[in-house]
Amino acid sequence: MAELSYREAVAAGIAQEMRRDPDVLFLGEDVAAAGGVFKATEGLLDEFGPKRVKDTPISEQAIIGATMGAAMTGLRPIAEIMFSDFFAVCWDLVANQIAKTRYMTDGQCSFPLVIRSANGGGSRFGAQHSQSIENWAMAIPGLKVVAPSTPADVKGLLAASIRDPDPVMFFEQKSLYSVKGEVPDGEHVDTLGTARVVCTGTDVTIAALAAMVPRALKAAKILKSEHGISASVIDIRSLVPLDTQTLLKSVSETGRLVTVEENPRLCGWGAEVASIVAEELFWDLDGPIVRVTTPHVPLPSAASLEDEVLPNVERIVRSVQRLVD
Amino acid sequence: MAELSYREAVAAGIAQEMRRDPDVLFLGEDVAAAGGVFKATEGLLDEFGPKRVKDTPISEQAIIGATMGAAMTGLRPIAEIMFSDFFAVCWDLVANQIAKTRYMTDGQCSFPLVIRSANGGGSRFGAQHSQSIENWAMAIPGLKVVAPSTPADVKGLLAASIRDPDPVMFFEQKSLYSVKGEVPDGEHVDTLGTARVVCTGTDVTIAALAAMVPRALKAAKILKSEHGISASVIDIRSLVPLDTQTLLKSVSETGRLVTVEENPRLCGWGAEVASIVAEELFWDLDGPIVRVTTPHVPLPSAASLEDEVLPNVERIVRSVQRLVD
Amino acid sequence: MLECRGLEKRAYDLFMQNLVKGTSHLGLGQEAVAAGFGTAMRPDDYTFCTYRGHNHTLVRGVPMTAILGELMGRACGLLRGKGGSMHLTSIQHGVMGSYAIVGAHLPIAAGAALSAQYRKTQQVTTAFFGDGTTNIGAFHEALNLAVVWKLPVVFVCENNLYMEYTPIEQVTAVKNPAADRAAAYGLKPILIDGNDVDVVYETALAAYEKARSGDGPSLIEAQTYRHGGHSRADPGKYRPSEEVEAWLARDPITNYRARLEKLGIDGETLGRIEADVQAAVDLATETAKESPKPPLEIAGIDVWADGGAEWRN
Amino acid sequence: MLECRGLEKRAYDLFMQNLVKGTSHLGLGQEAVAAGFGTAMRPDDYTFCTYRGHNHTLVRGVPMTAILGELMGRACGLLRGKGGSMHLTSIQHGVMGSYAIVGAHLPIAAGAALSAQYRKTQQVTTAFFGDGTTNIGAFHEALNLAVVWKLPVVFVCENNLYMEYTPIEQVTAVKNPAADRAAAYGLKPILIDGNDVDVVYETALAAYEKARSGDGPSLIEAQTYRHGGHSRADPGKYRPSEEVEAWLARDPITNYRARLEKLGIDGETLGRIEADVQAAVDLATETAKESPKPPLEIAGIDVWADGGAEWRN
Ligand SMILES: Cc1ncc(C[n+]2csc(CCOP(=O)(O)OP(=O)(O)O)c2C)c(N)n1
Ligand SMILES: Cc1ncc(C[n+]2csc(CCOP(=O)(O)OP(=O)(O)O)c2C)c(N)n1
Ligand SMILES: [Mg+2]
Ligand SMILES: [Mg+2]
Repeated sequence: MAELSYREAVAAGIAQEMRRDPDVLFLGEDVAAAGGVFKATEGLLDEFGPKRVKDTPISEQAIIGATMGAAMTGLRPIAEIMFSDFFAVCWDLVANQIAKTRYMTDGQCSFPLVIRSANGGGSRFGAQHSQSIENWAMAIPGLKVVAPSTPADVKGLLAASIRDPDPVMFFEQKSLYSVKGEVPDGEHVDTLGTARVVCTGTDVTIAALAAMVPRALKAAKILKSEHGISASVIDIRSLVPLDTQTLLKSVSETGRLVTVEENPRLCGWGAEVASIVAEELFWDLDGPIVRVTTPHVPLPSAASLEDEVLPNVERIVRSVQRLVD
Repeated sequence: MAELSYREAVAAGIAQEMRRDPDVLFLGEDVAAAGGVFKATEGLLDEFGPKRVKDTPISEQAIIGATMGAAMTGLRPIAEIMFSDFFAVCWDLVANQIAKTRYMTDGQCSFPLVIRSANGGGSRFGAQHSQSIENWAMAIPGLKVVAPSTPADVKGLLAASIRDPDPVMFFEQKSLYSVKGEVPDGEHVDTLGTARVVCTGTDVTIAALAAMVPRALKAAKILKSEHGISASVIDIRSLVPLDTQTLLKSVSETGRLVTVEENPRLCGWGAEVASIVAEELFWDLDGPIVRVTTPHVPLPSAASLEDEVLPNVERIVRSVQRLVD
Repeated sequence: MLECRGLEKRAYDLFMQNLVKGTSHLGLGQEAVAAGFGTAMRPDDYTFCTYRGHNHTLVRGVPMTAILGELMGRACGLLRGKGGSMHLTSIQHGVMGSYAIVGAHLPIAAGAALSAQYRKTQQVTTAFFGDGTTNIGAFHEALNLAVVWKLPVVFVCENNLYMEYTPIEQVTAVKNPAADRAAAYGLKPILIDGNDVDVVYETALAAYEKARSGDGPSLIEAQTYRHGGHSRADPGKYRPSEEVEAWLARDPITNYRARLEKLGIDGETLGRIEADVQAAVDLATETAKESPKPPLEIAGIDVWADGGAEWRN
Repeated sequence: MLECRGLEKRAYDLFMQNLVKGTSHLGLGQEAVAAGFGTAMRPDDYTFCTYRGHNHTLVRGVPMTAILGELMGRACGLLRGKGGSMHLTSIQHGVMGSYAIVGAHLPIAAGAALSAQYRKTQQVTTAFFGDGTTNIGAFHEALNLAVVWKLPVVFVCENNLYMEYTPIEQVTAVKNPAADRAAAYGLKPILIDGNDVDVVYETALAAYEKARSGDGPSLIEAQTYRHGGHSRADPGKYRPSEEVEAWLARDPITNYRARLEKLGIDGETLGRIEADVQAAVDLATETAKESPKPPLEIAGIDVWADGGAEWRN
């Protein structure tokens, strides 16, 4: 096991797959010569050259369109959208074209492509560079949606995404880029559509994603040590496909569910999960389903204000406590 | 009371407000000389002239950008996006700019504007001209979201939207354009953020939106007459602001909730509503919360296939029956 | 061209008989563009077209029955009814799709060209679109990218003078919406008579030659006219009748027939060809009409490459 | 210009002291563009700028304290910390916002111009943007619309040779990304030395005159260079040192000072001005530093015009 940062795991995952498969290309703004504005793709140009690692103009529609066209003609492209907020300028290509074309053509073509993007808040970048938009993607049939919380998951799930025959939206939480963690040596390929039980408890299930996972875990520790509440924490990892079995199993054991979402409240993945549990496990529940989210506001820029609205450990603890007590 | 079609109510609502307020402009593709591709804006050019009713190029970003710029400098523009699917080509202007700028500027400016669009399926237009995307808008803090089901609501809520000081996304269900209904004579202005109880029952609450409202109502009648089940039907009308009080009151009386959504399953407004009820009315519920939605697939074009996936009366009846029995 | 004309006239009739639902956009009058380019293509070249793409699909060899069947939502349809008139696609014929969002296919076509360039296959990609499409952002981004990467792609603007109902000159900053913008991408302006199939064919050959020899993209503006309205719902009343008549006189098919006669092809031969085409259209119509509706299960599959549509376990 | 320079150098220092978090994009070296246009504007004209907009904001008269305070996330900040460095806005000064999504503000600026045209106020709108921005779709749509409607708007491209780290020539189909595209919108190409504040000022006056007399928009490409990196995280190492040196020699401020001296303004007067500016920057810095953090409640308000953020009853 080597220790890699979340950032390094990105390049490691891409490099692993580019070595293996000459059909894998990578394109985006400032990704090649500069190694990406988050330095997450350093070294790729040197190793694979400018035919496979390409700097593009500031033309997100062209980037995603080119990715789609390449994927439907035999390649396995990876695109970067620098900040996930910028999906708004190319959403048609993602949501109307890539996601729907296989279905519309009665399965005549597939889209083995990955779009990576720096997602989420905590970096004081303000409302247009900090959004958690994984739910935009989740709402569109035809997109797979992945959001890892650890360096090992970055590498393993990115490799799995690149090998997957369907379009995968791969959300990297930008405040995690410098976090380090053990990553298995050698080829590492994980499985899409699998959640991970991070810790097991008996009183409540806390489901979280990406940057909210470490916060949920910390909350679970405090709940245990200070309040005697025993929580399971589940890292969702993949919103589509969604590992409902792992979730339902855990909630059926604990009888309570709290979701922790970084996104603004309305129509987040937690709502979807809550609706599944409220339908399928209703009779097993011992109490209301609670969602901890960013309130339904844009993200402010100043550190003190941003910290005020993003779900934090204290708010998770308080919500769980109120539910269980 | 005059009988108007849903289509005629659009022009009537816009005309009423343009007569009243010279700051109201209207712009979009083929909306002026041609009266709109759905003929919903016929007569406006004749009455108000080309300075106030403007045909644009096929440039959705420019249309919405211009609308925003006009709104922040003293006008009250109305824009048309011909099919709501096309929001994907101008989503940045909607979701990142219009929705966030008031907040980001510490309230320095407001955006009194309306964007109308033909939304939803049932017209055999295929996957790129039939989506129900009201949830895309609901997920973005800073947008109000309205989706009327009757001609009277079209006129009254459109007028209210135009007068509202905030950006309103106004979704017209295109399969309803030819439906007729009574519309109050004279000036008619409704209130945003209010749901309507369409009929009152005791066993279950059915919450529906736009084209799903008449289907829910029909289902309620069948449930009553054929199965002895008494259902309340609530027309949500406005997703943001959401009239949770009307909803919660009804569910607390019936003890059961079924939502009927035209959108594909994941992260629809029904999930949000379910999560609210599962948290706030958990102890009053007599059974699981059930969502009836289009399955999580794009919409097919052929009539037989489209009818297969959109929620229909029979499916609503069956879902309610299974829940209540 | 004749086949295009015959097929689309039939599509119009079927629409009037309410056998085609939803919408459909005919290219009646614009056949020379599709025919000229289609003839100049190699079998493995790629075509990207719009909702007005029946002709462009047919010229690649896609059977009429599959096209009419798709319009009618039948099991024999090219997409078994899942796509409809606006989304005709036949990967095996190089028809990489018909796109219903204005401009979306232009960057996708650039991507197919990138792929051909990377795989060194000598395939050329052609993207067809209308005059109105030149005003949307995706046009600009696709053109710039294609030139920067010298991609083997040919962008063909069919200028039929109107977007839907609005005259293009009313909403465009330049007179020739594509040709007058070529220089903005370092390309030379190419403006041709899109109703003269010989001119179109020669222009296509030159552009394909350029693309195949690694000299990058071309942008071609072909001037043409649609005989009918924008879509089935539109009688096209907003167009001055002198304009319509002038363009009807420039019908690509009538004029080409006259040219062939002048070249000595006798009327009988031409008549035979016309009769054959008509018979083919009739046969396709009957076959498609007899085809059953598609199985309902297909509405719920093929979201994913494994053939399924599951979003959960 | 001096104030811009002083303010942004200070912003840089504060960043290095970790008093400014997040990111910030400086216009060091590009001051002449903001100063030239700002001076030519009338007080009620509209400015739309980018994340690299400190200079364009300052030249409209926005106090330094409010700008530095915003960068530091203080209560005295222009937006009380809700927007940050990338979103400086002061409606009362005609600064209609700084936009952080490349190109987004161009159509919005067209809308402000439409509004001025409709209200017949003679206000002109100026939109500043970079070379890289010319490759995004919104640029194309905004330019076309502005010309079609003859809007009183001036589009100013500050070509500083780079998008973030990538040289603009590597990703652009033409040499001068804005000027070489003017013809695509029926506009005449205007390419100027963006480091010569007098040239900028004269160009601005002419464009404003044109706009105010109803002759529509202009597109101006001002060639310039940023002395530092793209943003705080970037040391700008990808640029050849000869290039950097050549442009440092073209520093708009040094050169303008030399010109003033040649015109007979004595060094003492200039020195006094410089000292005054420095003192103003110092004072603003101290004031901003002393300002408290904003009240936490403001994070949850002002989504709606009623000051609230409620999405339910
Ligand atoms: C992004 C987008 N905006 C608007 C439309 C609606 N629409 C469909 S076809 C069309 C006109 C297109 O005009 P043109 O490009 O000239 O092609 P033509 O139909 O004349 O062949 C419009 C506005 C659309 N499909 N997509
Ligand atoms: C749509 C979009 N794509 C990418 C970015 C990331 N980005 C921010 S600034 C920038 C470079 C812009 O270059 P240019 O227009 O030349 O302006 P400059 O920064 O040089 O002033 C990029 C790519 C963005 N903010 N928005
Ligand atoms: Mg046209
Ligand atoms: Mg630049």
